[in-house]
Amino acid sequence: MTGSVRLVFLGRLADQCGAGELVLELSGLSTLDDILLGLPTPLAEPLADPRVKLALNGMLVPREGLVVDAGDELAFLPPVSGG
Amino acid sequence: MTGSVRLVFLGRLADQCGAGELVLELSGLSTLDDILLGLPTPLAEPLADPRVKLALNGMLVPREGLVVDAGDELAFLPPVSGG
Amino acid sequence: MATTVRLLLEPFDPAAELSSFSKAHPAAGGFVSFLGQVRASESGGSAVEALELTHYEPLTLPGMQALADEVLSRWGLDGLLILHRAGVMVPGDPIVLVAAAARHRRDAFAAADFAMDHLKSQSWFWKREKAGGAWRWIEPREEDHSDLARWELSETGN
Amino acid sequence: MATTVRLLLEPFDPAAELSSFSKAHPAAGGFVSFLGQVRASESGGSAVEALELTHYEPLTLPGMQALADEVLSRWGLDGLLILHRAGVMVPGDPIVLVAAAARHRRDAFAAADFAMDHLKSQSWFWKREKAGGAWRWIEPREEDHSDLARWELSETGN
Repeated sequence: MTGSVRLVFLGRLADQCGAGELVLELSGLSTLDDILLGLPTPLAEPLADPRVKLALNGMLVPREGLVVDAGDELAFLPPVSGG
Repeated sequence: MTGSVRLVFLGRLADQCGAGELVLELSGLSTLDDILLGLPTPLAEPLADPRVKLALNGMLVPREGLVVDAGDELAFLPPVSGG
Repeated sequence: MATTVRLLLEPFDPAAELSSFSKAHPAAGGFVSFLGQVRASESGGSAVEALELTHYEPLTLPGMQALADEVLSRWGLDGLLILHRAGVMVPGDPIVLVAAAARHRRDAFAAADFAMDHLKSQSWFWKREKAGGAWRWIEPREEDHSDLARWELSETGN
Repeated sequence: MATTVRLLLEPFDPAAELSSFSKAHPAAGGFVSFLGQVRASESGGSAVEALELTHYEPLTLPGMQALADEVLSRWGLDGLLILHRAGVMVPGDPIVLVAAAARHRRDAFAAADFAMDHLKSQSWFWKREKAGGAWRWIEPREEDHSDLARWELSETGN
């Protein structure tokens, strides 16, 4: 089963990644590491920061044990800006 | 030296005294007790309550040692209403 | 620092006052306001027909101005607005509006809170309420003293 | 209890919102509001040209609604209003408006204060500021954590 996942970058990550969104082809169920490995290092590095929270299809999810499937939307949420 | 003093009653004192103001004739410099003695008891009684503050010519003054002269305005200020 | 303190004998429009206050302070990021209006019913539940606030001219406004000075001395504000009605009001009428403008949100909250606690319990206003056709004077509440005590504790702590 | 929570992509008029909010709650005696607007200059002093807030659709508004529920569960309110802008704004534009209506003044102050602390530090908004022609992302501040910690202490105390 192949397909694509939509990666969404919020806040400064959108700048660092050069775009607010990116569509990535998957060759099956993928972990976070699989996805980061499929990205250029300068893009993958800020996403690996544990302060960056993840939302899968609009729900916050822990990094550990994350499995992404074709058609999913995975958002990368850096710390919010505060007051 | 004779003359009059204007007594001002605030809040519920205006009701208890039947009027918001009263002009009292003085036969010279008067103390608070002199003034209260010159009033009917049902009127003097609530004014004697130590929680009632006094203002002489618009300035708060202590009850003790108060001397009122002709032309003065003496206001009786019961506790304010609060929130 | 712009301070506005007014004792009003006629109705006022809190929305218009707040709007011009915020426009007057473009450098302030945060505005905290308190609006008190005549409630439609008293604590007991019966309908309120009217509320009357009496004041004593030589003390009331000077007291409000002294309170404003105290607030300014305690918090870093860009602006402070204190408006208070006197006279006869009906349910829905605004009674008091306090607004504080500050760079820091926390200052604006504390300033407005402090101003209200002191306006309510230490300003020279006497209040009576008309319900069921009868006027009733409103007494001081125990809560007012505990509200004030909060600030006395914090004074010791400063 | 009426709650209004809105995420707005266009400018709004805080005065008009507050006016209809207070009219909608005749039983409430007190209204506390916080208005945050785009400042004319940043902390460094240079003129701000624009502010942009981005949000993440699936999380931002649901998060604001969950915050409103939390506020309502903690204080006795007659009404709660939470409005937040997203998009590009210029100095003077309103960013956020929180208003709480209550019978008791203290509840209204605490509710608005709590809502602001949590909106500012826990809501899903990312902010960047344009000054001198360049955009700069705004980072979380230490102060936000201390603001939140106040409420965690009070939770233990409850």
